[in-house]
Parts: sequence; structure tokens; C-alpha cells
Amino acid sequence: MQLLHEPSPEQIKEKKLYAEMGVSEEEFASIENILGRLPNYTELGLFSVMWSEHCSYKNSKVLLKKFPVEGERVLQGPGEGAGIIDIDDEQAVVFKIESHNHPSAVEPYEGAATGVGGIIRDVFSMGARPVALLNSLRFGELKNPRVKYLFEGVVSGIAGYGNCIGIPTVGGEVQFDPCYEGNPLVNAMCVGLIDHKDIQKGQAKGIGNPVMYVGAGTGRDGIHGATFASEELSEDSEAKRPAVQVGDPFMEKLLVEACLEATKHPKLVGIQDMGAAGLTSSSAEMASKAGSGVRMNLDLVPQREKQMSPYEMMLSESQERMLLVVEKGSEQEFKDIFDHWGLNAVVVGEVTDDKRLTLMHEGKTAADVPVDALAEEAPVYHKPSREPAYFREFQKQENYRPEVGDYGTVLKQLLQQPTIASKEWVYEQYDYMVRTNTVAAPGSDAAVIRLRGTNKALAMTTDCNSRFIYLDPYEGGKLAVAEAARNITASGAEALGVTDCLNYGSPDNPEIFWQLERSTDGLSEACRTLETPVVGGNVSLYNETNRGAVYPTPVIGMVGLIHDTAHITTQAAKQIGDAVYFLGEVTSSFAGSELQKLTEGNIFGKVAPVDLNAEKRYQKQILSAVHANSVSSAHDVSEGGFAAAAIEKLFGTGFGAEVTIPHEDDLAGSFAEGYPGYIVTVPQDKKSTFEKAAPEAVEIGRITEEAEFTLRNKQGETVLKESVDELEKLWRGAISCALKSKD
Amino acid sequence: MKFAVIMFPGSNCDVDMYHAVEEAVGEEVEYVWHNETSLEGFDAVLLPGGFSYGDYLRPGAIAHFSPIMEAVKKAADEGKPVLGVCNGFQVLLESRMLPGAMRRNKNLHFICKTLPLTVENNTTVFTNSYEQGETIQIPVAHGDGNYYCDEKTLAELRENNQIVFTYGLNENGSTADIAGITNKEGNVLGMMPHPERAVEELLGSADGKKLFTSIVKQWREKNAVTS
Amino acid sequence: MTYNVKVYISWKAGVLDPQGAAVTDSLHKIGYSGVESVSISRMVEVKMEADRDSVERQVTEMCEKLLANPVIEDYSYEIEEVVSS
Amino acid sequence: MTYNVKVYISWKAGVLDPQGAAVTDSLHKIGYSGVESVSISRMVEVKMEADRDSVERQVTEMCEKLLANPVIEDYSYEIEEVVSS
Ligand SMILES: Nc1ncnc2c1ncn2[C@@H]1O[C@H](COP(=O)(O)OP(=O)(O)O)[C@@H](O)[C@H]1O
Ligand SMILES: [Mg+2]
Repeated sequence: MQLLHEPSPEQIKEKKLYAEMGVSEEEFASIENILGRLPNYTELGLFSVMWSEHCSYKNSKVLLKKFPVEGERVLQGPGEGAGIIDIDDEQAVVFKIESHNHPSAVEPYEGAATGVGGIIRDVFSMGARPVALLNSLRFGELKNPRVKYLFEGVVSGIAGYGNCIGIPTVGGEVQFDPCYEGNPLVNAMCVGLIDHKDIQKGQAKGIGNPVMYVGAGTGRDGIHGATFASEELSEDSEAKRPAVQVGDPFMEKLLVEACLEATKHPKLVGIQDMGAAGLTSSSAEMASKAGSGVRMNLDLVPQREKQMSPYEMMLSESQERMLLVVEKGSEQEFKDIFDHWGLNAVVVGEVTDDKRLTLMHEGKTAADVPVDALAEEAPVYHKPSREPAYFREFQKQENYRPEVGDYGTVLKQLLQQPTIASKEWVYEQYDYMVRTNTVAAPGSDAAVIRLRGTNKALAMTTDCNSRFIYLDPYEGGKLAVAEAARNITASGAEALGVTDCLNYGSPDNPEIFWQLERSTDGLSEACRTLETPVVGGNVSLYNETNRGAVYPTPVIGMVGLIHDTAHITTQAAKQIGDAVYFLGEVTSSFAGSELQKLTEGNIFGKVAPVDLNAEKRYQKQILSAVHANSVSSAHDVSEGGFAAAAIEKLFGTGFGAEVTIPHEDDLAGSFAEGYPGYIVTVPQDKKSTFEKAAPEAVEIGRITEEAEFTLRNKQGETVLKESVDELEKLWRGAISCALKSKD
Repeated sequence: MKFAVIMFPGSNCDVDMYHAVEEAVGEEVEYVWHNETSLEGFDAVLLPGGFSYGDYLRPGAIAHFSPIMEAVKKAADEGKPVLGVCNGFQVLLESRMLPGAMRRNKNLHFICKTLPLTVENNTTVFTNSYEQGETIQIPVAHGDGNYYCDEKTLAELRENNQIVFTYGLNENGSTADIAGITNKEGNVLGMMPHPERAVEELLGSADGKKLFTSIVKQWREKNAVTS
Repeated sequence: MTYNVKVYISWKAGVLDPQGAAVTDSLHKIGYSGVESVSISRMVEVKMEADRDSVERQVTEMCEKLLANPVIEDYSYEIEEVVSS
Repeated sequence: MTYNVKVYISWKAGVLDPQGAAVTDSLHKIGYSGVESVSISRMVEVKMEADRDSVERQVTEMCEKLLANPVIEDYSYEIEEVVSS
């Protein structure tokens, strides 16, 4: 049906209306060619969302191909809702990360909340029970009121959704840098658990099988959300307000339970969530993957608003909806399952053999397009790439070394940087304990969830220090993966695999495309060497405002396996008298460090190369020491360098420590960043066991009863001596203090 | 002894409650769906935390109309122990099975952390295994845990020894630091903190275990007498 | 008859409304020093079919049972007949 | 001058209102089958000192900045002068 206000196919072509939907002239020509006629308004809408970067990865596909995606334990690589990795005993872990940056920039609470809702659906649509959530956040400096508003809104949105649905939010990260001021990053990750036999795929198989719609009604919300996410934020994003959706976590809670029951039903054929581009992507992708077609009668689609057009229904991004294909004749059995949970399940169409997506509306054909053209055959671009001038400049610079005075003062300042400060203000708003499996709660390196009924546990983390990636995308990319792996290993886990969320500026800018190219090279190499295949991910481009692009920020979500809960290791020191060891190798580089930012106000310089083989060696040693039960706590060195990591081990314990800086250069040994390093405590009677397992570790001090933190240099001189309580107070209070302060 | 864990749409600590009974006391436990109308055969009733009906309108407000609530009231009238934790407490308040009401936390944020509680009354069916005045570590996780009652009700609560737990650190703004109260008869307890999250050292605290052992202990004593 | 009912639910005198207090605070912080107090209440709009002589009773009941919590909240309402066109 | 300002804040048309849906459902379940729809909104009452010629501007500003979320909510207000007795 042609609604009056919709332009005719001829008008679309003549007035180039496709441009408003983000379809280029060449793309329009190719659509015309595929159909053998001009598309109508609805059909053009289908192509515009399916060919947007968000759904088709048209600009990033060439890069994603480089990732290693295979491994002995990989059961499902990229392509489905989420990746799946074997964890023995016929069990598997399912995980995925996704961005909700642009909606969060416009409406932080709902933007972040619906981001969480979306990633949860990706996981349970595979048949997995979601068991944990993480989030990786980037904001501008916590100084301007808009940034504070975004930060507070995003955190309460994540809390609002996750807490209500009852999945613990167990970890994440938050960083603050001016480049994120107008364009915050909100990435959410979900981890689920599944038995091998229950693994589901989103496929529309079996000619004549009914297609069922379950969950919330379709409204006009979020129309064009998928293309919205692929455009730069500008003043006019304000005008696109309806693109923001409101979530209903209560509905999703019911949906999780009902769908998990449905996925155990032998007559379920396929299931997929309606994510970006809602009904369009779920139906087209399910058909395309199965080599079939889907025919739907849009009059049967549950609608929240009156008189919705086919275009609106197909492009709506209303939340909390799923599409199911079931065996013919079993419709009632599925209706009963959903009815128990108070949800509707409605047959809206059927699987066909013509490989077309056919939509009927009020007795007429509203759209009729080949599914492969929408899903698999979206255009692929290899954008031009150019090494940026800033990078060449940085490569030529002399090794930078900050001028500092008193080390104690420096450490106090560092601990109050919001990026380093305690994130309690954030994670105390998240229910991180619900379902009573959280062994390592937020506040340690990786979060750890035990698997009830087994001896196993899962470790999980998100990491990405985008400053290094900005300075050197290749080395920085390697570092992002290495850092995630350090956190996993420090928790006593064997790293299993990676999901990544690539947050960048506009790929149309050759310098940004170069960042993408070089950093994905670095990520790929690290994943290959560290044997952590990439099993899924998400791309978010066009993260920029008129003041420029965000730092390239490929967030790494990593999951690890702990075979025995006795091996779970956390970062806090455990016992007075324990020996302190350092394992790793300090490099004297301050480029991209928190100290550089603090003293210079910005970052620059050449990043030290990352030796992945050394990285792997240290990780092996840590793990074998943990397995030998010789480690009482472990923490990796990250932002703020060795001194920050060492003092973090004491927070919350009431203990003190005396340690020697593990390098000749006092300053680098205290505050340099970007190198592999672990600080480990070892009970006195386990020292020889530990040294055998970690032969490269050096003893540097011990945990003391007196709550004083003392740093000595190799000559035995005291370079820093501070009260732990005082440092802890500054570190704990910094974020709420920044939020309260008047600007 | 047989426990019932009531499940409302949106309950999400039901599983934790179930496991806590298994873990802490190893007694029989079953889920009961909100549409059921009888609690025949159960010796104790547990109303778990979560967001029943999304906590829309007011936490616990809609759940109190579930068919099962008539049966919960009946069980309470028969003197069976009824424990409402977090959202379960809110449901008991909205059903007027306990006096008072909940407001948003005073900082307007959800608060999730382990807090010290004081056992103010160790003579109840829920607390007979604790020491009077004992400090225990129990997690809280709520956005609306700011307990309110007027002066008169507070005086009554005090007079009848109905205040069972108080916060050592009152972060949500509750009247008189109240964390948990019983009805006059003492067999219905509502509390915001989650004892079911504190039954294993592996997860940080096992201080909630005694709450479950108390219930079983009293039941055994009673049944040894009558049988 | 179709009615449009507006129910206003506000805090009972003497009950501290944490949200109202927080909003007052924030308004002061961003410069509105003239603000003396803020109170936040809920408005529930119900569209319903009912007989003329039962509508008021029904509304009162709904308020007492569900819409308001009399321990901390007061309510008032306005009932308006919807004139069909 | 002292003013009593009432700000009414409701969802923009088309925005999902899960609260309203849940309350409608529950009213049906407890027997009010005549209820067609329920929508829940907020009313913020602000008591403030202001000059006659700035009060309206201040109120609009407060709504835009803090009281309402203009991305998903609409607001309207009534300003009333408090006559001191
Ligand atoms: N947004 C967040 N959500 C939940 N937990 C967080 C968040 N940000 C930080 N945390 C937690 O705070 C702790 C410190 O974080 P971070 O400094 O990023 O650790 P690391 O440097 O070891 O990666 C971690 O346990 C982390 O999971
Ligand atoms: Mg770490």
C-alpha cells in the first residue's frame, strides 16, 4: 500500500530522496538493478537499514576478515548473535559486546538501558542463560555539567536495566578524556552459559513453517535508529529525537525466561532477536542464512500505535521483541509457553522457498525483495587510508620524560584522576551479586563468576587504553588485547577468547580509516599470539562531533576459564608478612601515560613496542604459579604504573607494604605505563614453589602490619612513604567529589 | 520441613532464595507461581527480591494483588514463618502485612554493597540462632529501601520488639536505621538486606545462614513437641 | 459513559520526599536560589467506561487499593466526562 | 513575589509507557474491566521567590535543564502568585 505521505518510486529517484536515508547514488542504482525496477518507499527503507554500517559492516568487513576466528574450543565464531566457546563438560560460554553510543549521547539513561537490553537478547537468542554483564564507558572530562549529566545518566540506565532484569553487572571500565566530550562511548557486554545440546541458530528453515512474533508491541520508536547510529552526531541529532527508544526491562525478564523455555523445545527451528533494524534484519537474516525466504502479513504484527505504515513497522526499533520459526503444527505449544509468562506469541508469516522477503499489508504487497541482497550482498567498501601527520610527528619525537617533584604528591594526584580513581560510585549502583555466583566482585582485575554445580568459574573483563591506540594504533592495538589477557590471567584464569567493539570516527576520513586498519592489525596479531580467537563483536563508526573524532577505541571483552574455584585470585593483598614479587619488564616510556596527561595536559610521543612473546611467557608463569597454589593475590600494572598498582593492592585491606621499585630508573619504575607487569603476593612458606613456577619473578618486598606504603629505589633510598588510609580516602572519594564540585 | 519460594513475574532473587535453603539448611524447597492459590503443605513461605511487575507504580504494589497473596496471608495467620526480603519486604508492606512504607533511597541511587547489621531481637523464629546485639555482614541491593513509618508506629514497633535488624551504616535514609521488622506476632519478617546472598564464605559472607537455621530449629522444636 | 479521570497523588505532610529534596538542592546549585521547596507527585490519568453513578466509587476504590499508598500518600481526583463527537 | 508553580511532565506521544500498561493490566485483574488506558506522569510543584517579569523565563529554564527530559518528555506549567495573608 502506498500511504499518501509516502513519495512514489519516481519521486524518490527524481528528488534523490534516498540520500536522506543514507543511501548513496551508486547504492540506489544497484538497488534498482537488483529489483529490476525502482524500489518503493518501504523497500528503499529495508535496503537503507540493512546496508547501513551498523547492519552490514560495509566499511569494516575487509578489516574484520583479518581476525583469527578459529580455535580448538570455538563452537561458534562471528556471524550469529554471539560467539560460543567450549568450557568442557558439554558446557559452553556465550558472549558478545555491543555499542549504544549515539542513543546514549542524546538520552543517556534510555540509551544505555536499551544497549544493555539489546546485548542480553543477543545472548539468550542463542539459547544461553545470561549470567553476567559488563560495560565499558568513555566520557569527556568530569568537569563540565553536560558530561556529568551523561555519566550519571548512563550509569543509572545500565543499573536500571540490569538490576531489574536480575543479571549481575560484574565489571567494566570507565575512562575520561576530552575527545569523548560530545560523543561518549557506551559498550555493553553480556556473558551467558549454555549446554552444547541447547545451542540455537537464527535460521528460518523448513518451507511452510510459521514465523512467530513474540514480546512487546511495535511502536514508532527508533525508526531509523540503525542509520542514526552510523552518522556523525551533529546539531541536528536533536531533531532526530524520536530515534531514542525506551526500554522495558520487566518485559525482557519475562522474555528471557519464556525464550529459554522455548529454546529447549524440540520443535523450535530458529530464533533471533529484533535488534537494529528490528523486523527487517531479523527476518531477512534468518531467511538468508537458511537459504530460504520469508513472507509476512504485517496486519498481524502486534502494534502499539495506530495506523502504522509498512515502512514504520519494518524499521521500528521497539525493544524487547523476538522472532521465532517453529515447526508447523506446534504453534499452540509455543503460544502456551509465552502465555504462562503473560506474553503474546503471534504467527505473522511463514518460511518460503523463493529466497525473497515478501511483505503483505492490507491485502496488497508492500515489499518484495531478494533476502540475500539485503543481508549477504550488501556493498563492501575498502576506503582509502592515509598515515596521519600527527603519527609521523610522534614517531620522530625524542623519548619524553616528565619533570616531577615529590613522588608522594604525584601519586596522590594520580589516584584522584577519575580514570584511575575507585569506580565504586559506578558499580555500587549495579547489582553485581544477584544470582549469588559472583566470587570476584567489581574492584578486582577481572570479575569471576562461579558455575554452580561444577568446580569451574569464568573470569571476564573489558579493556582498552585508547590513548596508546591513538598514539600508535598498531602497538596500542596489541596492548589492548594484552591488557585484557593480563587481567584474566591475574585472576587465575586461562584466556579463552575475545569479543571486540570497534569505536572509531568516520571511516570516510582516510586518516581514521588508517587508524582502523593499523589497530585491527595489532589486535589480530595479539589475538593470534595469545591464542584468544575473536568470536564476535560490533563496529561503531562515525563517533565524532564537529570538534573531531574520538580516540580509536577498540574495546576488548575477554573471557577466561578457571578450572578449579580454589584458583580464583583477586588483586587485594591477603596476609601480613606475605612476600611481594614483581613479574614483568618495565620500559621507560611515558608516552600516553596518566602522568604525561597530568603534567602536560595532553598526550604525545612514541609508544614502546609490545613484545607479545614475552607477554605470553609471563602469563604462563603467573598461571602455573596460581595452579601451584603459591599465589595469594595478583594485580597487573596499568594506568598510573607500578606505584598505582602496588598501592591498589592495599586498598580495603588495612595493611601496608614496603617495596622496592623494580627498575633502575626510579621515575619509570614508579609511573611509566604500557609494559607487561604483575605484582603478586606469596605466603612465606610458598616462596620456593612460586619461584619455580615463575622463574622470572623477582622478590621486591613484603606486606606489613603498619598501614604505611613505602617505595624504595634499588639503592635502598626511600622515595615515597605515605599513609595508606590517606591515599585510600583520596582514591575512593575522587569521582563523587568531582561530581559534586561546582564548575 | 518444606519451604515455598513465591515467584512473581519480575522476581529475580527466587533462584538465590531456593539455593540458600538448599545450601544453608538442606531442607525441601519448591517454587510457587504467583497464580497459585494455595500454600497447603508448606511450613514456611519466602518472598524473594527482584522487581515484581517491574516495580511499576510503586515497588510491590501490583504484586500484592497476585492470587497467591491470599494464601500467603492465610499462612501468616496460621502462624507459619513468612519472610520477605527486599522486594518481598515491599510486597509485605504494600499488603499491609507489615506497617510502614518504602521511599527511594535518600541519595536517589540504587545501592549494592555489603553492610553491617545489628541483630536487635534474637527471640524471633528468624533470629534465634544469633546473639542479641550481634553484628553481621549482609549485602543490600535496592533502590527503594528507605523505610518510613510515623512516630506512633515507630513507638509501637519498639514497644513490641518488632525491630529485628538495624543498619550499622544507614545509607538509604531509613527511619530509626530500620533494616528489618516483624509483625506483632513475630512470624512475618520483612527485611531489605539479603540473607540469602550470605550463606557461603566463597561469596564473601555466611552470616545469613543462621537466619535459615533459626527457622528450621524452631520448626523442629515445635514438631518434636506435637508429634 | 467514558470518563477521563485525573488522580493526583502527593506525599502526606511530614513524609520527607527524597526526590523533592534532591531537586531543590540541584536547583539551588544551578543558580535558582529563589526556590523554596519542591515536591514531586504522580498524576495517573485513567480513561474508563463506567456508569455515571458508580464512577466516583470506582475511582475512590482504585485509589485506595492500588494507585496511592495511604501510609505515605494523599490523593485527590478530577472526573471528566468524555463527550463523544 | 512568591509563586507556586505546577509543572506537568508527561511522555511524548509514541514513547513506550510500560508503567501505564502494567497498571492497566493490574486494574483489569482486580475487576475494573472498564479501564481503557492508564498513563502515569509527574507533577512537580515548585514554591519560589522571583520577580514578576523573570518567573516565567526561570520556570521554562528549570524545566528544560532539570525538571523534564525534553528528549522523551513534554511539559506544561501553571504559575500562580501566592498572595501573602
Ligand atoms: N563501568 C563499570 N562497571 C562495573 N565495574 C567497573 C566499571 N568500571 C570499573 N569497574 C571495576 O572497577 C575495577 C577497576 O577497574 P579498572 O581500573 O578498569 O581495572 P584494570 O585497570 O585492572 O582493568 C574493576 O574491577 C572493574 O571491573
Ligand atoms: Mg588490571
